[in-house]
Parts: sequence; structure tokens; C-alpha cells
Amino acid sequence: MSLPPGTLFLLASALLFAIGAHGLVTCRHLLRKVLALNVATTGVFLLLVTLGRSGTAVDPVPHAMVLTGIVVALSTTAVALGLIVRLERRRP
Amino acid sequence: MRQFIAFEPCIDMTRLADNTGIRRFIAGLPALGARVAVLAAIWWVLTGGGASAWVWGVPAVMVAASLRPGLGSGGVWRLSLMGLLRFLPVFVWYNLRGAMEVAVLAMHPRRRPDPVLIGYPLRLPPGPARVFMANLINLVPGTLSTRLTVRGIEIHVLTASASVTRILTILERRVADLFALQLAPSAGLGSQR
Amino acid sequence: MSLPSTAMLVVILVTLPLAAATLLFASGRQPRTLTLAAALLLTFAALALGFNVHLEGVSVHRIGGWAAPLGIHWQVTPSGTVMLLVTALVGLAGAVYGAGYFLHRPGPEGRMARVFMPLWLFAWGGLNALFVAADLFNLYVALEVMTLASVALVALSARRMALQAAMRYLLAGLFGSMIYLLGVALLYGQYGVLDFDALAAMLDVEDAGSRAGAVALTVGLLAKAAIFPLHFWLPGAHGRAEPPVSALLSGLVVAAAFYLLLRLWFGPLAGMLTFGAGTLLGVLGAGALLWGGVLALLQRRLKMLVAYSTVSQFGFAMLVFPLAISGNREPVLAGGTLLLANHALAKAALFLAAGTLVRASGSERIGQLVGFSGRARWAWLAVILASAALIGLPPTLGFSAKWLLLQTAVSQGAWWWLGIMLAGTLLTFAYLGRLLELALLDPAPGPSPPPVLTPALLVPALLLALLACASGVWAFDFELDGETFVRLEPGS
Amino acid sequence: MTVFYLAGALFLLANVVVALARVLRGPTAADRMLSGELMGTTAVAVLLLLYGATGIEALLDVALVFAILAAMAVVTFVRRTWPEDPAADDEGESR
Amino acid sequence: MRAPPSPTASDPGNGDGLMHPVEITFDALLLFSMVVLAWQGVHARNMFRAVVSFIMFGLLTAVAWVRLEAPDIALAEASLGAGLTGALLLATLGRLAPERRGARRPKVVKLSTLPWLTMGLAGTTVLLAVTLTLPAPGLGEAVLAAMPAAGVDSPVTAVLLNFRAWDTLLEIGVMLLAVIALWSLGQDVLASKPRLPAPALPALVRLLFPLFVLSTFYLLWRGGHGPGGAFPAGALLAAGLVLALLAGAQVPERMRGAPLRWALGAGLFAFLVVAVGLMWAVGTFFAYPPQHASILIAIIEIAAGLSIGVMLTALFLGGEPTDIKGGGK
Amino acid sequence: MSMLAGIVLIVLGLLFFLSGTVGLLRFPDVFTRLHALSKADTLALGLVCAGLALHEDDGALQLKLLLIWLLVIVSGATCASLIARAALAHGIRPWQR
Amino acid sequence: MTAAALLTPWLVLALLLWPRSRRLGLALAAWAALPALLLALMPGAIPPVHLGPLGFEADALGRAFLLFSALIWWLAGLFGASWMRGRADRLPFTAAWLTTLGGSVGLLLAQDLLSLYVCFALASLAAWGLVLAGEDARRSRPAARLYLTLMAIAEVALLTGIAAAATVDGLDFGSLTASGAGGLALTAFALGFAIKLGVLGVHLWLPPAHAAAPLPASAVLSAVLVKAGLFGWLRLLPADPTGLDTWAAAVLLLGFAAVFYGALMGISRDHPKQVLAFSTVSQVGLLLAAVALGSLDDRTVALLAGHHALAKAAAFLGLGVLASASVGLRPVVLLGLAAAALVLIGVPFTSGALAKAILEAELNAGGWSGTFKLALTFSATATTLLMLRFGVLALGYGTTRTLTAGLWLPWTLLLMSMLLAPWWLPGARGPASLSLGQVWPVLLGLAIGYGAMRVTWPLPRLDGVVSPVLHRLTALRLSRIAHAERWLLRWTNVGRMLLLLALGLLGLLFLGA
Repeated sequence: MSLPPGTLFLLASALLFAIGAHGLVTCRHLLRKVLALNVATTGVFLLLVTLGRSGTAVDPVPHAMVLTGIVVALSTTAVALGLIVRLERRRP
Repeated sequence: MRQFIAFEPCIDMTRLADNTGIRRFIAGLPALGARVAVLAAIWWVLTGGGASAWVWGVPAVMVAASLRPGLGSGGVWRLSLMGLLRFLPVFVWYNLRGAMEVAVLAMHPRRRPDPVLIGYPLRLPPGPARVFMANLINLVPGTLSTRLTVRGIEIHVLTASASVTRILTILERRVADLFALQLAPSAGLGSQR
Repeated sequence: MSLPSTAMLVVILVTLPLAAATLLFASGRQPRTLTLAAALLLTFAALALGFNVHLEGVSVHRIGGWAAPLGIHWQVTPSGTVMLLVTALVGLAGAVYGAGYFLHRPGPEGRMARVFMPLWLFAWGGLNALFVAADLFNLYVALEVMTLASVALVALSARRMALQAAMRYLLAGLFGSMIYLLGVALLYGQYGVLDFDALAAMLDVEDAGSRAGAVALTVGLLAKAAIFPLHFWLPGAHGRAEPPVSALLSGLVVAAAFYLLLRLWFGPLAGMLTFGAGTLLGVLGAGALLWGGVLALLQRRLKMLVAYSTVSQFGFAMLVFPLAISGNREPVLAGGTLLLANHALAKAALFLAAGTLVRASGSERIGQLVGFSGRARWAWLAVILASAALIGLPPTLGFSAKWLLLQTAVSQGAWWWLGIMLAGTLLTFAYLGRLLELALLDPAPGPSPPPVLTPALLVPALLLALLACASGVWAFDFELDGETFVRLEPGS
Repeated sequence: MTVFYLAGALFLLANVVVALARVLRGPTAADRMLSGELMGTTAVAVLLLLYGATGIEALLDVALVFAILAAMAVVTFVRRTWPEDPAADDEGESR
Repeated sequence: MRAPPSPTASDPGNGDGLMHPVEITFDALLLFSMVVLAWQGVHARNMFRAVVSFIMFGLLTAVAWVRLEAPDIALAEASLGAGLTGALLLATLGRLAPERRGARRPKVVKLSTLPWLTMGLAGTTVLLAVTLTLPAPGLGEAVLAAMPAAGVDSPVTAVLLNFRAWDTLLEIGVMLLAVIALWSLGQDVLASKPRLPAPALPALVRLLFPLFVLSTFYLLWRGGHGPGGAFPAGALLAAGLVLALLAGAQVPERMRGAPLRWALGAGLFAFLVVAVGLMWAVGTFFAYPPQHASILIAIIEIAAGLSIGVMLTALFLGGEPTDIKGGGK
Repeated sequence: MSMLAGIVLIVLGLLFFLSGTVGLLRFPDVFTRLHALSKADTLALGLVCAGLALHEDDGALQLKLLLIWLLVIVSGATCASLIARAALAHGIRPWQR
Repeated sequence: MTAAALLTPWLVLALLLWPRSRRLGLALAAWAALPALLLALMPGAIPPVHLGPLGFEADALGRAFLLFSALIWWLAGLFGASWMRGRADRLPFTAAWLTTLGGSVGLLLAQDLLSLYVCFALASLAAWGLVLAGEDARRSRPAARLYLTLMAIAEVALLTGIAAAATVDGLDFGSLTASGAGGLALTAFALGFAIKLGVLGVHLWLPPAHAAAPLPASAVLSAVLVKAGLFGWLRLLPADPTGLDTWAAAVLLLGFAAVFYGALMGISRDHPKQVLAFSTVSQVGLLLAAVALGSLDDRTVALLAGHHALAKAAAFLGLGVLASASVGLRPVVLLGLAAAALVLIGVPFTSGALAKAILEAELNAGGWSGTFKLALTFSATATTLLMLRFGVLALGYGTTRTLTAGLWLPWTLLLMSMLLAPWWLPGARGPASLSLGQVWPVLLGLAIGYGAMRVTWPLPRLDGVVSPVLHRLTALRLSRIAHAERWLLRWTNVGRMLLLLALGLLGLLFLGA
């Protein structure tokens, strides 16, 4: 077994990104879109950390970026969910 | 039996201002002390001690001991040490046995569960002990509490057999010991449903 | 009396909006004096910054005193300063307008009045942070602040259509940010730096991963800037939002995403832009120009027309790419920045005036707008002036901007782009002419007790439009001297 | 020893993957929720085993956070998604 | 007697050390199930199934962070992903009209180029990324070199609250902004009022709540020298508060209005005060004097942590708390 | 010695986890599946914790493992009740042979 | 003085903005052209004026055009003040009037490309408002739209030309002519000015706009603004047209084609304003021919332009006076109209005859073939026919108003200046001597006209066929576009686009390297 380091994670992150991006544009239900977006974002985060690992010392900057990204993603998700609920209430 | 831990009451922030609040606060001081002690112990477990940890720990424990989630009082937890000693082995044994039973039932190629709902009239007085008991039932062999009513408890039994009632009776007694309570007179066996 | 230092001004520009927004939110009331004081202070700070930059040129500030790749830098570039200045002007105008617009509205609009200003300030702060940022990830966060505030502002109008548009906008914005972040990840994985200067120094323009990263950054920003085939979220969001909100979104938020494109491609990624890629971006611009123009021509609602005109105008801005690849970049970039500034002022004025007209008419349909009468005439005047600026009639800022681009196209012999620009200008003529024609020919009577149009609803739009028209003289003069004031790459 | 821990974690992971079938099959929402709960408990165990393998103490904290939040999803589910009000009880396909 | 960390086996991606087959299998299985769950989370026929799948996906993501030696992220993912995101999604699902959350009509499978193209592009991108040729030093060394002056021992905390504190400030801003945005939509919608729960739930919350508070402080304390810090701490606090709300608690009446809003704004405000105060005192934005760095960072961390807790709870509430008279207590 | 005991405990725990999963898949209805989870899995986690604690020599860490287990037990037991109760309230009748 | 001429219209315009000063502004609007007139009449050199980057100076060519332009602006303004009295849209009309006036004066004084362009744009676009103010909305609206469309094209063409010229030569007129602008600039200027001038082929806007606009507006449109196109042509096209030589014949041909085409179309109309409009198309053909000859000096061209401007303005305004005159006065007014018609036809002792004589002389001097001379001769026949048609229609023009001094006084002044034009217009040399060659084509025309009045007019109206078809086609396309937009707004397609875009961009980044 001589996979280059992190290959599996890179592959998975690409798949997650693809699934999320595809889901975002194809799904009609808004909740699904939000979930898809989160999946894709997770893919990007994985990519960021995996790519940031190839140096010699552990690089904390990608970790910090992902932490920030996670919080941002959660905040935006909350807003999206709030909007979905509001839209639901104003359904004609 | 010596009182061991008393969790309630603690500071009710919303009532701190009025007189009764202060009086209650003073009355609750020992309980608060017990709470602080337990939380401090947990803090030690979490941090592994050390001076810097206690710089944070003291305020943390104070805050944790004094904040309440605003769900009203659940009653006083007065636990007895002897009761605990008597309770623990029973619990560990039943838990192990319950898990074994489920495991066997799940893994055995032919045996299937034969579930039934029964009612079990609790003899424990209402309060934390009842809730404790209801949760405990989920961990012991073959039983799952579904509803806690005024009269008793509704239990889902995995495999109907007489041993269930026996186990429950023993368990109830041990819980009573743990909480230093007296059981009400027996109300007979649970009825099949 | 000397001006505060550039660093101090930047700190004021980026933190004051956030602080004021937090204060406003926390206090829960709508102290208009505080709001307007903050807006005025920000405007003065931007003006002072513009003056400083004029004197001193590009300056770089280390946040926290940390050196190049570790810490975050602010870079005050001349083009960024132009954007900061325009943001301040539009921001101030919008704040005044908003204070008047949301006043005295019963029902849920009371909530609007309370929430509008904090959100507005957040958006303002995000924009300011974006225009001084020189760090890939910091830009991401600033973009998110801007996007989220914009979405919330769109949703402020609680009608279902607006909520739907807000949702679509949110998803599109987040999608764009995510793709942008993907690009950041790829570039960081390659070079381990986020700072623009460090990246520019290390960039290997032949490298595949870097190219992929650059593409991701670009595509994400294209979606955020609603460039032609990806403009799906814009008309709804801008057309359905409340007028001051539309002004901010159309004038500044979209422009910020586009500005970022310029900043990246003519900053750290400068060496990577090939002829083909630039041409593709130009083709997108051409598509946007024509498509948006034709659709604007087809709209029946005033604000939708203005919204599609935004799609079209950014197509014009996209032509910067093909023009800048072959030949002298500086005038083209100057033209691009001026175009953004012109669009910000004129479009904001147009939206603000449109809001006033819609209120005066009680209808959004173009055919049912009140005519050039009463106080509405001031709004019409703003519309006319802003239209002139958008079309690019002399002596507006729009003319100066298009002039620079046209001249470049001519000197390069780029007849194709020249033709596109001319066609786009014609389309702009057409849809704005149609608007003026319909409104001036068939003035509807308007609601019988005419709504009170306070000066707050009239003056900001008029001043912005006047500014867009008048500043052209200055900008043109400035440009004719051959001195360009737009530099996207500091220190180079 | 490390390999033992890792193998244990792998075993647990495989276990969970098998249990995913319950999420897919349902039939009630509660069944799916159960699967989620199983996943939570197993994740705690996996983290503990990974801690055994690597010795990074922070993993214990992660496990602790998982443990303290174990009830979160179920409580929300019971209180919000699947309210006890029978009138609102109309869960499409999940019955 | 703890097993000594073995460099070959504990280090899936690091440089020349080959990974153990068990590790590779573990990673493969982990990532495979993540991908499956992600697909389910997006495309499951039943909406509830999708949400549960997504929650489980979040759990596994936390494990994946552990595998990537990012315990900080794992902590945040655990506390946010397992706690609040799930709660938010489930609560939202509960607010959707039944026919909207139920089954999706079986879709006619159409041959579309879109998924394949998406996958292809993503794959290409990753292949490009894999073929990275330049040595990517990253900022690890730079961070290490700057650590003595950072005021904290944990590199991640140092990056978050010192080297790149401006990002973090803006990010707290995003969170506050999200709260304002949600509140601007109207009053709390997510707080439906089902009947009082079984006594077991309040009992559980009463028992757990002090632990939540304690763990919050623990994570704050940990943040100074290890994985932890304001985000996971705040998330944990928020989870505790949300749990209390779910168990039937109400936002205290005297907390409503201004006090709550000030609590929400406190984190951003503390950040701004420190940052601008340093500008005033030292002359540089966000430049901590080394001798005061740790105390200043601690202040920010506490304020941010508590504020994040309140903000996340507010995000869960989804709107400004309604007047208590309207409540069903 | 404690090394070996720990390994045994952990292996036992893993087996209990397996049985819980099998139960979750094989049992006929929600209630029976709840039995499988609430009993087998909590015990399994307890065994794993105990096994790890045996491999550990720091008292605080051992207690931390215990704390984790206790937390899972408390949550698991309560959640089992909550789900069962909700299922009943939802009108799901227990499966009977 | 230059500054006063330039700025007065704008100052008056500013007065209109406020209700308090509005009455004053409306009253002064007619007089806003007076400073320009004074400037044109002032002797000696006048220093240039700079407004920001824009430079203005009253040089010889500018003054030549300014003289008759300002006069007409002033008189038509006076007329308009009475004509529009009581109309609801008087205010926007006056605003448009003043803006057009400002631009019109400015463009005659402009000393660099930029100023010229700015003023052209202002004048042409503001005149849109003049067309819009027409009495019959059903006619004026499409006319105004058509006008704006073509003017927009002209503006864009001019902008292109200016940009192209400025890139090569800078913005000054001097440097421009010295080195000769490139082909692009030349083409663009030609197109732009041709549209403004209403040259055959791009004249589409002219007849409907002239016919639809209110009479005073028609007068300035036809008399001044069309001439501005000619002015631009004179200003910018190289004085020594080496490049023009080859296609001078073509332009000449185009000019004469316009003469007869205009006449032909004009006589098929049934409204006097329309006939006058086509007469403009026809006369523009002559002007074009004069420019194409290339050897005329600026003052002579200005003379030709001034002649037509005065006559056409007098005709338009006369129509208005006629419509207001009481039955008793109608013969007098008709007499005045007849005078204007005769001037246009070019009967001896009028400026028309002078113009014909000049053209003829130039044709001879340039050695052009007899065909063109013949055409020039027959142009008088064509004009006669047109004027006959105009006279017939004018006879039936209804009386709707009361005649006021504000209407007849300016007209009378205009008539007098028209009749005296051979003496006072710059470059005038007194009336040409009487020649038979100028009389017989007119008589021929009268004869044909007399004969034709016995039969109906069989000529088809081309524009009635073309525009509905165009409209259909565009409507079809537009609905397609709306449909396509809906396709673009769908998320799935957004995904596709995004993907294609990313792939394309990536590919091009690799390819271009």
C-alpha cells in the first residue's frame, strides 16, 4: 500500500464537494439545498486541512481557517433555515 | 443513614432580591456546599488539577453551582452512602445481565423477542427517585420504561416472564435505599396488558 | 490641523460600522442622531483617506504588528480608496434615505426601521474591510459579512417574493463563497501563504494546481458578482428588495465582488491571465451587456428594469479583462475602477429615486408612475441625471470611464470589443429612454392624497446623481494628464 | 497495541456502517433516530480507541463533548420534529 | 502504561512514514461512509432520513478531523455538528408543513451530464492538487517562531486570537449579524409550545446543565494551551441552553430585551474595544504588548465564548423571544 | 496483567457493540430496538472505558473515562424513555408475536 | 460674451426648477437665445472661454452658423411661448427647449472634439423632449422613439469617431485635420453626422419627427438642428478631402437622389407638416451635394444652410399663424407662406435662386457631367411640386386658435429676414441675376402639378409597410429571449453554466500559456 499521503482524504473531499455542488443545483427542496451546501463546504474544509498538512511542522493556520469557516457556515445555515421557515409560513 | 449529597436547592437567581429568597438561600447553603464539592471534583477530573486550572476552576465551579436552567425544582436529592454501596453491585450485575440477554436474543439465529407492555405500580414517592427509577429500568434486563404516570410506570418488556417483576421489586428497594426513602406498602403485582 | 494618519483612518473605516451596528442593535432603539453621526464620520474618514492616499500613495498596514505571511495586511490602494469613497457616499445617502423611508410605517415596518440601520452598517463594514484587505482568507470572511448583511437586508421586505429572492441570493452567495474558499484551499495548499504580496512573489503561473485555484476563485466571484450566465439571483434580489437596500446591493455589493476579481487578476494572479481566458471573460461581459440590456428593455416594473440594467453594466466592466491583457493596463484598469464608481453612484441614485417614485405612484409598473410634477420631479431629475451617467454621456463619470476603455479598444484595433461597447451603450440608451418616455408621456395621476415626499427621500438620490455627473469632469481632466491613479498591485 | 486499538476502531466503524441500513429502512422516524443515537455512542467509543492509539488527550475532550451532547439530537427530535401532539402527527411516508 | 504514540501508525499523511494497512482501511471506510451519508443527506427520499443522515455525517466528520490531527476542529465540529446543527435542522423540519417534509415523489431517473461533469471537475481539481510539486512549507514554522510572543501556548488559539485576530473579529461579526438577520425576520418561530415533557427530560437537563457550564469553562481554559477555546466552549454552552429550552425552560423575563441584546453583542464589543484600545495605547491595531497578551486574550476569549453561547442559542430560537404572555407556560 | 484484562474488556465491549447493532437490525419494532441500544451499547461503552482505564495510569484520566461513560448512560437511559414515550404517543403499537 | 451666450439657456433652465422662479423662467425662455445672436453680430475677435476641459470660441465658421441659428432660435422661441401657452406640458417642453438651445449654441462654438460631442449629445437628446411634446400623442410617441433610436446610434458613432480620432491625434481640431483621422474615425463621423443631417438612407427619423413635433419645435429641428449635422461635417471632415475625392460622385448622387426622393414622398402626404418635412429631406440632398463638391468655402456652405433654415422656419411658423388667423387675415398669411415657398423653390431674386446659382457655378467649375446639372435644374421642378402640394394642403388647414402678436410678430420678422437674406447672410453677394434657367423648371412644375391635381395620387407609402414587419420580428425575438431567461434562472442550468465556465476558463488558462 503506497498511496501518497492524504490521497484518500483528497478524494473524499472532492466527492463531497461534487455531491454538495450537484445537490445544490439539482434539488428543489430548499432544506436539501442547505444540506447540500453544508456537505460541499465540509468537502472544502477537508481539502484545506489535508492540503495544509503536507509541510513538516503541523500548520495551525488551516485549522484556524476551518474553525472560522465552520462558525460562518453554521451562522449562515441558521439564517437559511430561518428563511425557509418564514417562507413556509407565507406559502400561498 | 447519614446524608451524603444534597443537590437542591441552590441559588435561584430570579428570587435573589426578595427576603424569602435570601432566607431560602441561607437554608440552602449546605446543599450548595455539597454541589460545589461535587462540581469541584468533576473540575479536577476534567483538568487534572494544577494551579492554573484552579484559577479558572474556582469561578467556574461557582458559576456552575449557582446557575440553574430555569426548569423549576426537581426535588431534593438526598443520597445515602450505604444505599449507594448496596445499590451499585445490583446495578452493575443487572446491567450486565440485561446486555447479555439482549445480545443473546439478537445473535441467536432462532430466538425472537416476545414483547409485552405491563404496568408497574411504583411504591417510591414522587420526586427524583421515581425519575431515577424510570431511567434505571432502561438499563436492566428486558425492560424499557415508556410512560411515567401518577400511579405507576408503564414498561415494555422484551420477553415476558415472571422474573421481570422480581427484578423490578429488588431494584425499587435498592433505589429507595439509595435515596434514603421508605417504600409505600405493596400494591400488588403489575397487571398484564 | 493635520489629518489623522492613514492607519487610524482605516481602523475607523473598518471598525466604526461594526461598533455602531452593535451599539444600535444592543440599545434596541433607533437613535437617528447616532446613526447619522456614524455615517457622517465614516464619510469624513473616507474623504480624509482619499486625501491622504492622494498625497502619499499606496500604504500597507500590518494588523497586530505581525510580519508578512503570518499576519494579515491591509493595503490601501488608490483604486480601493476610490471604492471606499464611493461606498461612504452611497452609504451616507442610503442611511439618510433609509431613515426617511422607513419612518412612520406602521406594522412590521416598525421592525424594518429598527433593524435596517444595524444591517446597513454591517454591510458597510464588510465592504470597507473588503476594500482594504490583502489576504485571501480575510477576504472570504469580509465577503461573508457583506453577503449575509445583504441577504438580511433583502429579506427585510417581508413579502414572499422578497423572501424567496433572499433565499436564492443567500444560496447563491454561499455557493460563490464556497467555491472561492475552494480556490483559497488550493492556493494555500500550494504556497502556504494567504497574503497577496507573498502570493504574488511565489506564484508559479505554469502550475496546474494554482491554475485550478485561480479558476475556483474566479468562478466563485463571478457568481457573487452576477456576471452574465450566473446572474440568476440578481434581478429578484435587487428588484424585490426595499429601495435603499437595492441601492446598496446594486451599487456596492456586486461591485465589491467584481472589484475583487480585478484585484486578484491584476494583483497576485497577474502573470496567469492568458489571452484566451481574458477573451472568455470578455465574452461573458459581452453576453451580459447585451442580454441584460435586452431584458431590461423587456421589463414592466421599474425596479426590475434597474436591476437588469445592473446585469448589463457589469458586462461593460468585464470588458476590462480582454482589453487589459493586450496592451497598456493602467488606463484600462483606471477605466474599470471609474466604471465601478460611476455605476455605484448612478445606480444607487437610480434605485433611490425609483423608490421615491414608486412610493409617490403607489405602483411599480412603469406605465403607472407619476409624471414630472410636484415633488416627484426631483426624483425624475435624479433619474435623468443618473441615466445620463449610466449611458456615459459627457461630462459624467460614466463618460470618462467608457472613454478610457474606448480609447484602449481603438488603439489596440479591437474592433470587436469596440462594437460590443457601442451596442451596449445603445441598449442602455434604449431601456433608459423607454423608461423616461413611458413615464414622461403618460404620467399617471398617482394616489389621490399624494404621499408626503420628504427631503430625505429626494435629496440623497439627487446628490448622488449630481455627483456621478459632476465628478466626470474631474476624473476626465485627471486622466487626460496621463496620470493614472489606479494601482491594484502595491509596491510593484 | 496501536494496531489493536485501530483495529477496534475499524471494527466499530464497520459496525456503524452496517447499522446505517436502519437509517435507510426506517420505517418510522424513531427508528432512524435510533440509528443516529447508536452512531453517537459508537463515535464516543471510536474516539476513545483512537485516543488509545495516539495518546492525544484532546480526543478525550472530543469524546466528552460527544457524550455530553448525546441526548441533544434525540431531545430535539422528540420535542420539535416529532411533537407529541397527535394532531400534528402526519409524517408522510414514515409511518 | 498508556500506549506510546507510534509515529508510523498514528500519522496517516505525514511524509515518508508509510501508513499501516489498518489505518488505510479505517480511513477508507470512514470516508466511504461519509460520502454515502452525504449522498443520503442530500438525496434521501424522505426528508427526515436526509436530516438524520446529515447529522450522522457530522459525527463522522469529527472523527475525520481527528484522523487529520486536527483536534481543535474535531472539538468544534463535535460541539457544533453533533449539538446545534442537528438541533437546528430537526427543529426546522418540525416547523415545515407535513407534506413538505415527507416523501419526495419518486423521480424519473434522467440521464444528466451534470453529476458526471461535476464529479469530473472536482476530481480533476483534486488530481491537480495531488500533483502539487512545490514544497509547501505552510505557516507552521512561522507560527512556531512567533509563539513565544503570542501570549498563549496553543498554536491554533494563537492564530485565532492573535496572528489572525482580525478574521476572528469579523467572524464573530458574522455570527452577530446572523442573529440580527434572523431576528429581523420576526419573533421566534422555532419555539413551538408542545406539552410539558415527561419528567425525565427536565431531570436530565437539571443534572447536565451544571456540567455544560463546567465544560464550557473547561474548554475555555483548555484553549490557552491545547485544543479548545471560545468556539467549542460557546457551542457547548449554547447546547446546554438549548437543551434547557427544549426541556421547557423560557428565556427569563428580565433577560429579554436589552440585557439579552447586550449579551449578544458583548463578544464583538469586547473584541472591538481591545483592538481599538490597542490602537490607541500601542499605536497598532490589535498589537498586544507581549507582557499583557495572555490576559487580554483571556478576556477576549471569555467574552467571546459566553457571547457565542448566547448567540448560538439565539440562532436556535430563530427570532427575538416573544413576550412571555404569549407563551404557553 | 492489567494490559491483558484491558484488552479482554475492550474486545468484550466490541462484541456488545456488535450485538447492539445486530439487535437494531433484526428486532421487529422500535421498542425492541430500543432495548438493544439502551442496554447493549451502554454496557459496551462501559467495557471499552474500563479497558482503556486499565491501560491508563493517570487517575484523573481514568475518572474522566468514567465520567464519559456516566454521561452516556444518563443520556442513553433518558433518551430511550423519551423515544419510547413519543412512539407510544404517536400511536405506534408494540410488535407482538 | 461667449460665456453669456453659452450659459444663458442653462441659467434660465435653472430658474424653471423652483416654483417661485418658474414664471420668470418661462417668460425668459424665448429670450435665452438673444446673447448668442448678439455674439454672432459682434464685430472683432472674441476671446475663448474654457469650462473645465471644454473650450469654446466664436470663430468665423461658428459665427456664420450662429447668426441664422440664433435668430431662428429667438424668433421661434417667441412664437413658441405663445404657441404653447396653456399647455399642460409647457414646463417640460420649455426645459427641453432650453437644453436643446444650450447644446445647439455650444456645438457651434466648440473648439475641441470633446466639447463638440458633449454639446451635440445635449442638443440631440434634449430635442427628443421637443418631439415628444407633439399635439397628437399617437403620432409623436413613435416618432420620438424613432428619433431617439437614431440619435443614439449617431451619438455612439460620434463617440467612436471621437475616441478613434483622439487616440491618433488628440482632441484639438487643428491637430485632427493636419494628420487626417483614420478610416474608422472618418466612417464614424460620416455616419453620425449623416444621421443628424437626415441624409437619404438614415433620414428615417426626420419626416415623422418634424411632422409630429409642435410647430416651433419643428421649425428649430428642421432649420437649426439638421444644419448642425452639416456644421459638424464641416468642422471635422478634412478640409482638403483627398480621401473624399473618390466617393464625391457617390455623395453627389446620393444628394440628388434625396432631392427627388423627398419630393416624391412629400407629395404623397396629406398633412402640410409632413410635406414640409420631406421637403427638408429633399433640401438636405442639395446641401449634401454642395458639400460633396468640396470646393465651397465654409461661408458659402453656411449661406446655403442659412437660406434653407430661414425659409423652412418661416414655412413652419407660417403654418402656425395660418392656423390661428381669422378668415379675413388668411389671404395675407397665405401670401407670406407663398413667399417662403418661392424662396425654397428658388425663384429669382431670392436666396433660393442665389443658392442654385452657386451650386451651378461649382458644378461647372468642378467639371461635373451634364446629368448633375440637369438634376439641379429639375430639382426646382420637384420643389415646386412639393410646394404646390403644401399650398393645397395649407388651404385646408383649420383655424383653431386666435392670432396673437406673440405669433404673428416673430413670423413677420422671420419672413423679412428671409426675404432680405441675400443681402445680410454671411457670404451673401446679393441676388443672382435673372436667368431663364431658373424659371422654366418652376413653370414645368406648375404645369405638372395642375395636371396631377385632376387625378388622385397613386403613390404608395413605403413606411407603412416596413415598420409593422419590423415590429413583428422584434416582438418574436423578444418573447424568445424572455423564455431563455427563464431557462437561465433555473438552478440546474446555473450549475451547468458554472461548470462549463470553470472548465472553459481552466482550459483557456492552459491553452494560452
